[in-house]
Amino acid sequence: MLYSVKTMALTTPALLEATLFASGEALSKARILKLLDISEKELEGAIGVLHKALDGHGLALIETDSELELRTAPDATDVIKKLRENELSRDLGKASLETLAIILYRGSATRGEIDWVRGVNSGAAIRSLTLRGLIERTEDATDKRRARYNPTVDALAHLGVRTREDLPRYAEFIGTMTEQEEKSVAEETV
Amino acid sequence: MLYSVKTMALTTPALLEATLFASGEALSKARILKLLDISEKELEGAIGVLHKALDGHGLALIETDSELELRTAPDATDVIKKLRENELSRDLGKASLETLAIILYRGSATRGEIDWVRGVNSGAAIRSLTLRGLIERTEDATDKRRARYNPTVDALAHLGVRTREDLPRYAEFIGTMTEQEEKSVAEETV
Amino acid sequence: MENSVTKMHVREGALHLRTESYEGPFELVLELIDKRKLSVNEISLSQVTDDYIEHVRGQAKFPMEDAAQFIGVAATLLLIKSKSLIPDLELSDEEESGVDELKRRLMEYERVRDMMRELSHIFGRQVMVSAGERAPEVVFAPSKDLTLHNLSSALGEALATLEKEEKLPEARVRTMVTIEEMMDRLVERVAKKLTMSFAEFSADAKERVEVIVSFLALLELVKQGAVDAAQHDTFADIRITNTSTGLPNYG
Repeated sequence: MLYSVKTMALTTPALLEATLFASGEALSKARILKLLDISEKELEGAIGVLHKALDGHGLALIETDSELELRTAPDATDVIKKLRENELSRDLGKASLETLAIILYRGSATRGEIDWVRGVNSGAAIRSLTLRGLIERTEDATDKRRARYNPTVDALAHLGVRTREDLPRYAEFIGTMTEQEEKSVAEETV
Repeated sequence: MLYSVKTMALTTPALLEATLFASGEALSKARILKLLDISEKELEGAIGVLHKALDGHGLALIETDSELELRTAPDATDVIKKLRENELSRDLGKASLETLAIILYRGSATRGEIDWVRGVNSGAAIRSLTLRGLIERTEDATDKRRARYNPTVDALAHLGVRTREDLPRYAEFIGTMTEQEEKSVAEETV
Repeated sequence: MENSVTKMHVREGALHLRTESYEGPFELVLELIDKRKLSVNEISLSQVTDDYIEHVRGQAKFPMEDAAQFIGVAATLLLIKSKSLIPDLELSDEEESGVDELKRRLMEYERVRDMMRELSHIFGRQVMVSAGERAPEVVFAPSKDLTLHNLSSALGEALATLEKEEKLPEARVRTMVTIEEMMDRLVERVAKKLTMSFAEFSADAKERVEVIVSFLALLELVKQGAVDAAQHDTFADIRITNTSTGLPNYG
């Protein structure tokens, strides 16, 4: 590329904001690194600054492990509803909500892990959440044949939270979970 | 409300920002007055505050006599240009290829049909294929509120497809789709 | 109690319509424990065993693929109860770890239930929407990977996945057989242990025998429950065979 981003007047957080706004959808962090030509550490810093800069604004930055998106702030809902009534979301069933909770609080989960905790087959719930774009399938790092499910930006957006850490009682729920997770025989389904 | 994430009420300038962001295009001041349920004087004040609040941000408020619009800041032009070029030149990838293939083999498809075959939310893929001029949106004959997607003439010409029947493994794929559909009551995902 | 479950259960799509049923066995166990204001441990589990089995048997419409899970939990609960009734009954390592695992899973599920409740309060309440769509400037921009070959292989893969998913329920049902066999073994073992311990019975023998006889009857009922579930006519098109040994592979 001929032009360097860094020589311009806007700061990196502002450029990040502009890029996300212009894209209009979730962008992967990997892609942003290339577009802005910055390091991971710089991106991390910019995300932190932008989070703060948007405080009190009508917009918010949603962050998952892999993606970023600019969305309206949760408190703007009442006004937005008048404009975008078609985005009223249908409620999720209990099975889907449980499955989503596991994936969200853990950060990600395999099919086996979800079945292990729920004690029932979670196939239908996973399919429904995937269809609604609330979770997405990725390859498991250790075993490529196994699917791992991650929450999407849209999942956080539907809950009105910017990051997983903002989920209700996050620290409390996370506390003892790692311990159980280690013990669970993940692959075996009940 | 009992359970809200953060009950901090947004200020009028923040609500204005959210509204413009969600609309995606210029909104008339008259419409905004109604949406936010404020007086002309209040709107004037909010515009002034928002202008200032966006200082140093990647977004800017554009004001004409009668309209308001949220745009990327002028200094971000280079990055936005890079983003657009990148959007149009990168490979389609698995999600978009699958989506285009479904539309191509079926002749046309609704969002629900595409999601059903793929088992995932196809919003982003449809958006990208539309931007790249490979598919276009038409009205569904039976339900006008529902969008139906067709391959563009350009896409067909580029691929050298004269009739659908000439597509590789056409009969096989159509057969499988019909068979699977009969087995399941197609889930209509909006 | 069941109604509270039904109310929440608004399914997407028209595929599932469940009435008056528990989402899963853990939920049922926890509700029975909650009702007694107890926490999850072997004592509370042995106390809810009878109620659990009664509920499971009363469940006329069992989603086939979940029946195995309900029965599986019943079997472990019975083990725990057997042990509380007959302290001499020694559990194998495998059974011990089954009991241990059930406890851990129940505790973990308890937390997931709390998480789910938290999320149900906020889901869809304050949806953060994405930037509004601008009228797109369409530029015809094909890519290098846009070829008929890539398109057909992408669709081929998607359809293969779809077909695989559709076939899954049949594979899942096969675990039923294993559980049925397990129940048989359990009845046999408890019965054997009983005859052996009869000599040791003292003055309170009569009372104890009554407890144990009703317990054995209970085991029998569970066994019948398992058979019922397997022959449920709604699922007549699902074959259950005796041949399968391994666990189903979910890919």
